[in-house]
Amino acid sequence: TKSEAKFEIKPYKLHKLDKGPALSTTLTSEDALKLYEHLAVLRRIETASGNLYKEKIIRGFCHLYSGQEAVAVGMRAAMRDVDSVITAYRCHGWTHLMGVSVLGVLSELTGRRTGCSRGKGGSMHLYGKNFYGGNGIVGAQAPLGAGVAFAHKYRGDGGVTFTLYGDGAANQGQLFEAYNMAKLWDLPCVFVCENNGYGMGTSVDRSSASTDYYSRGDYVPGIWVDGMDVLASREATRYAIEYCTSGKGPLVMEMETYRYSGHSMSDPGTSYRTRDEVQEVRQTRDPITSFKEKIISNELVTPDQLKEIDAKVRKEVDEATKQSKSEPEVGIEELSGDIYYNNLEPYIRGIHPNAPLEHVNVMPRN
Amino acid sequence: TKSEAKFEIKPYKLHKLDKGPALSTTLTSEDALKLYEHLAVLRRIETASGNLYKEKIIRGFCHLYSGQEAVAVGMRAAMRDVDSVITAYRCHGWTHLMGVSVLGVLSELTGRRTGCSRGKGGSMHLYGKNFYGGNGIVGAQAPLGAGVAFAHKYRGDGGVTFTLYGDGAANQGQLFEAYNMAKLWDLPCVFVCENNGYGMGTSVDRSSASTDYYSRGDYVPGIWVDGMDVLASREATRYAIEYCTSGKGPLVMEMETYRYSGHSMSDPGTSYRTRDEVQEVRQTRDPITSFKEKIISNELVTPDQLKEIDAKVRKEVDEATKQSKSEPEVGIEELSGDIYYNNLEPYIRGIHPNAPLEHVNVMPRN
Amino acid sequence: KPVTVRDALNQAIDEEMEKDERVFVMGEEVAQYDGAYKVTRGLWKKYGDKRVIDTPITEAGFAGIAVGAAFAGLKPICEFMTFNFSMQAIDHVINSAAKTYYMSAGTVPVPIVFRGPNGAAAGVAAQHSQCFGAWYSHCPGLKVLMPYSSEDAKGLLKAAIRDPDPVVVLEDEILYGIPFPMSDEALSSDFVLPIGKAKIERPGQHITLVCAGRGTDTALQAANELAGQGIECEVINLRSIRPLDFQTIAQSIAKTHHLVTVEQGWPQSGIGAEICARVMESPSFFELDAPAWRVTGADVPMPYARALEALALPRANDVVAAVSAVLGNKIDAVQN
Amino acid sequence: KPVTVRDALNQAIDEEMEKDERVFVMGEEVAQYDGAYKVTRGLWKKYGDKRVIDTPITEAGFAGIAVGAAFAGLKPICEFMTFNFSMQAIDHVINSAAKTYYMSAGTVPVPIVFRGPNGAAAGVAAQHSQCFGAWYSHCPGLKVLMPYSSEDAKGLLKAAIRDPDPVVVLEDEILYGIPFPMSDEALSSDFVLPIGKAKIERPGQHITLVCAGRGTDTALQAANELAGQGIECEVINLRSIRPLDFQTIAQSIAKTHHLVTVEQGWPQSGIGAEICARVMESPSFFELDAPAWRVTGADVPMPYARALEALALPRANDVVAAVSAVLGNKIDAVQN
Ligand SMILES: Cc1ncc(C[n+]2csc(CCOP(=O)(O)OP(=O)(O)O)c2C)c(N)n1
Ligand SMILES: Cc1ncc(C[n+]2csc(CCOP(=O)(O)OP(=O)(O)O)c2C)c(N)n1
Ligand SMILES: [Mg+2]
Ligand SMILES: [Mg+2]
Repeated sequence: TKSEAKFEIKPYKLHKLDKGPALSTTLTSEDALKLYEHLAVLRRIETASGNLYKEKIIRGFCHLYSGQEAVAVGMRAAMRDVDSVITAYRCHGWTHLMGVSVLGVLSELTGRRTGCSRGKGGSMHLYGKNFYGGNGIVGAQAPLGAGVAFAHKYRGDGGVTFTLYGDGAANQGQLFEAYNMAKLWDLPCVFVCENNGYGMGTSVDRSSASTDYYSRGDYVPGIWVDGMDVLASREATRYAIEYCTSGKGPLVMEMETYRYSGHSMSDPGTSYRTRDEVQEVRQTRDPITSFKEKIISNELVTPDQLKEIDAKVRKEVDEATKQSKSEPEVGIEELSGDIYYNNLEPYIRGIHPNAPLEHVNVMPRN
Repeated sequence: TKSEAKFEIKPYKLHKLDKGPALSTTLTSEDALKLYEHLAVLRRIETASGNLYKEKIIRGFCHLYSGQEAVAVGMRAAMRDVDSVITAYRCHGWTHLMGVSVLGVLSELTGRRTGCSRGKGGSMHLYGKNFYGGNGIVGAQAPLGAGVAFAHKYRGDGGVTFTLYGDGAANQGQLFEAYNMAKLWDLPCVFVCENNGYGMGTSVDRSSASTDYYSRGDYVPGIWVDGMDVLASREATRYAIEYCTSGKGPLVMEMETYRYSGHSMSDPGTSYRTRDEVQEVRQTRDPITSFKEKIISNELVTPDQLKEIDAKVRKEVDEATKQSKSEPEVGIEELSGDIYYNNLEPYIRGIHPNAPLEHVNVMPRN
Repeated sequence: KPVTVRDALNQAIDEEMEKDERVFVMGEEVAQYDGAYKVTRGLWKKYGDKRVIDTPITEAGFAGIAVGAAFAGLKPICEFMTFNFSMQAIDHVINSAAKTYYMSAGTVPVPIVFRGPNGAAAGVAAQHSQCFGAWYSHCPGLKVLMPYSSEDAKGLLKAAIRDPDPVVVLEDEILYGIPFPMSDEALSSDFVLPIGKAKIERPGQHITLVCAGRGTDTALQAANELAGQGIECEVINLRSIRPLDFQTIAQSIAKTHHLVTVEQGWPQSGIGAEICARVMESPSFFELDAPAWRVTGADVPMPYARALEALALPRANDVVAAVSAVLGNKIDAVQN
Repeated sequence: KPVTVRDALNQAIDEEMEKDERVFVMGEEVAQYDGAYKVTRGLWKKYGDKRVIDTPITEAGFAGIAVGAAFAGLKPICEFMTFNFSMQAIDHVINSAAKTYYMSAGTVPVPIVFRGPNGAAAGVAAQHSQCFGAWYSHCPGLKVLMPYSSEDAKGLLKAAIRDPDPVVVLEDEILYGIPFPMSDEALSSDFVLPIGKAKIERPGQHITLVCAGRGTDTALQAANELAGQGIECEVINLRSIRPLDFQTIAQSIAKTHHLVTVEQGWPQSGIGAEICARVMESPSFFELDAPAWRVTGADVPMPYARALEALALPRANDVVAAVSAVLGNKIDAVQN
């Protein structure tokens, strides 16, 4: 195999920018393997999640990221340790990419003590280092992310925040409020719109008077990126980091992508779009298959190497899945655990006056 | 005097529109007198309000419209009976233009029974036929106005709604949410941004990453209008009505204007702008003086005619002012009056258990 | 004939839309998707784009639009996919809808219904499990309903739609799928329930349980259990939180001399707190043979994990425990 | 030395900004305009654009930004020009600030202060007069303070800024201009008050008045008046609504055997309701010689007209009337 190869990227569309990200990128075989592994593990986590949901071990909501992996994996590959991320409820993949083990993710979904939120948050409320969720309220993460970017600037640590939101969320007023302040104050914030074509059962053209999400920041410059191409995502993110760290303020990045599953597990995802549409994307634009083909045909990797990764990933996720089912939940004393960092309530009121709960500090305080 | 004359209008700026409003307009002497009278009465109402506030007869907030009269008067002149209006707290002038007597306005400000809200609403909460307030919450009127427009469309009555908001309000997220739905559903709604340069003590460039308010609807076409010229305002409004009634959906109209007084009576209005700036506008762009000069020099009216109007307006407002001070407040039983159209509470709870209030229906029910 | 709460709500909307051209439904996924929880199933097909309207995910915006339409004389039914999301629009519910009739001295009525599932569902964690009963009923100008059964659901929602004032209807996702028997009368399109009247779900002489919505289910289960021990509970389903039918509560207390309230929401300044305070302030106080107790949700954000979640919400045995404590807590016993 | 509440708040912010580089102030008109109500006067001049930040009029946005900054370890003081406008941002106060520490099992602390004037000012009508004490204190995860005097204001705000959890500080515009004596200790930059502890403003043996914020003023006036009639009220200024210092209330009831609560907000599920319910549920119930009463704002949106407005809020004579009624309402008297 070759040690590196050069790839063309589908042209970006630019809004209020003279120059966009590079139109080609060099990929080393090492990075190719890494990217492939990340893509594969994210997909596999979602397959496992879907199964756990069907087994009724995951409860409530469960929003799968399958089809959108190239967005997160490409972005993460360009990010530095100092950068931070916030996204919505479709957050399993990001949580893992930001450093939480597969078990940490899956056990949270199953509500067990090894979950990254000790089972208290569930599938929408995962957190990690420099990763601020996981948010169940559509649009809320937009100003929150701008606030994390504010903190980067305040501290002068050079970090950039990536704030991800969907095409449905893209109409939320608070996003426009965040754009405005981010621009006024030159916050190092990249607003990343993951346009997967639908917000629940509503297609973009029914929710959005303009579906050019990359231009909806108006005075905030924007780029449209092929979000099914992990290299495009990586390259655009490199550009965005460069842009934001040079003090130019925020940027909007629209990532065109697709979700294979229904909105959440209760949605078959077939009433508002055809099976053919989903099939067509799977066959022609799947972020994993297309990347695989690319790196094999360019001789960066061998099929065997990828098979090895597939096997490794399967094993890792299968084991984590198993463990996520057998782990116990946290003790019932944690019902009233970590409500406050510094609890001052004499006791936490329970269901009736005779059932007071004691506040317990589980997470170590500094 | 002549029976009519033609006037040039300062060029509009257009956003996503091929053709704007007419660049000249014909004014009859009759209309000139009418417009002048409206301008004069609005100015006089505010002078009276300012004095009543200084006499401590008006309480709480009191936001004067002086300097901005051409916006409302010009718009009203183009509006039809079927059209409707909603604005923010700077609403005294609009209320009068929509049919409430000067006494109805001033007595509301003094909190007396002849007030159009019987003294219960106060200066920010005036209403009239097809006039939905008066709103104390910055930005709230934007979707409310879109909702009134929705009702016009739903009923198919051909009406258009004008939703006015300030440059400060122009950043409110709910405005962008309203833009989006108005455009998606082609609502006959004109979003009118009265850009008077400041939101309280914050100048437009400190509050708004783009101060081109006429273009901030993105996919909603927009026009910039000289809001100090009552004829520009009238002409642009004619155009807007034509645009909206032809089913093209919403429009944004930025009216550049100026407020002479402080934000409200407690703000001297001098810390964030210079006295010179205010003087300069008064001398060069005052909507009344400039219109007066125009119509006199074009021989549409005589100075004597205007003096007559001035005298009449003064008398009307002075008398209303006097009466607004001598009228009583409504009876104390109205504390619990008209909370509900159809009250079902057995009694309205008062300050303590022994002081129940009876709900009274004051406004006739149909 | 058993009808689910979901179908009862659907009927209510359908019948009122049929009856009054001004009624329309607006919200996320209410039309083509048939409603996130299928309450509006079939209505878009029947009434079309004009009267069943899918909105973008912009609660402040569409709630404001709905209120504006009500200002102008229409009768919107504004669905929040869940009431948790009504927080993004709460300024319009309170400042635009609840207060305008009063501020305008009765010149601008606001005949709007805000409805959707409220409180905890299963496994949806802290941001999706809040009960808004106490918040909304705190505010004059609103009427606040909380149906339990299918009859409640249909009769109260129809009353809400016909009502000329802003009404908040707090439904429950878990109840949507539960079938309840419905009388022929209730199935008719003339059926409405009066707003502000509670229903005695079960008569009893030993203790009064006051509840609403899903709390009614818990209370009834507990009453069943207690009946086995010879304790007969009078279960009062409030139906309406504002106005609150205190008269029915007082009459019951006059009979049972004991009171426990049951609700799913948080305790502090909750619905039960109001009832306790009204008892204090009324002759009912002197009817009590023991102090009243509240059974509420635990004072914690809702956890996701199954076992913790179960402990965060009142169950029948919690009510049984509270009833036993209250009945054993006689005033005389302690005072002597 | 008399210091106004406004200056005390200003001192609190100034001292904490001096002490901790992570503390900053964000809100509308807080910087160049010196604050709409001048609470932040001089701070922009002293600390500059980086730490005293004027925002656009976009509450959802800037409150969200402030919470995000707190997620990332800064200590924002987020000013709402009045708490009425916090409704536009309430989803961030509740869903983003109050619940995140719990949802994240303690991995994401949210050390933020939301502050500003709350409740009724003078002549500002229905949309600008709401009290949010009951709403915010309903929610676990928040701490909710309501200062009365200048010492309260300084000590509580400083405690709030230092606190690692989200704290809502409900101030009062009418009190801003009132001077209160401040001890030397309170003037020092080390002065903080404990969160969750009430203060006995005036000891007395005949009846307990529980109040907070401006309600304290009303209660103290009433106590003065009643003292002339030989009735000594114990006035308890709660200072903190969540946690609520019920112990201090209980001790007082054990002494006075009578209770009246005083608040400015609406009655239904208000702060007084919670206190009544806790009394019911605790041994304090058996200490009462008469049922407790609530003195509250009237159950109406706030009217503008002067005379109506005056009747919508509790005054000293309302408290006097309630106290007289409660004292005349002996349990024995009625029971016999
Ligand atoms: C404020 C709010 N409104 C509604 C919802 C319910 N909801 C959850 S996800 C969703 C669709 C969001 O679509 P999009 O932003 O495109 O993200 P995607 O699911 O496609 O990733 C809706 C309506 C919510 N969680 N929060
Ligand atoms: C949601 C909300 N936030 C803050 C305020 C306080 N406030 C009232 S008017 C105003 C300034 C508005 O400026 P602009 O929109 O330019 O209107 P103008 O006063 O210039 O007419 C502010 C901050 C409010 N009333 N509502
Ligand atoms: Mg989407
Ligand atoms: Mg302005």
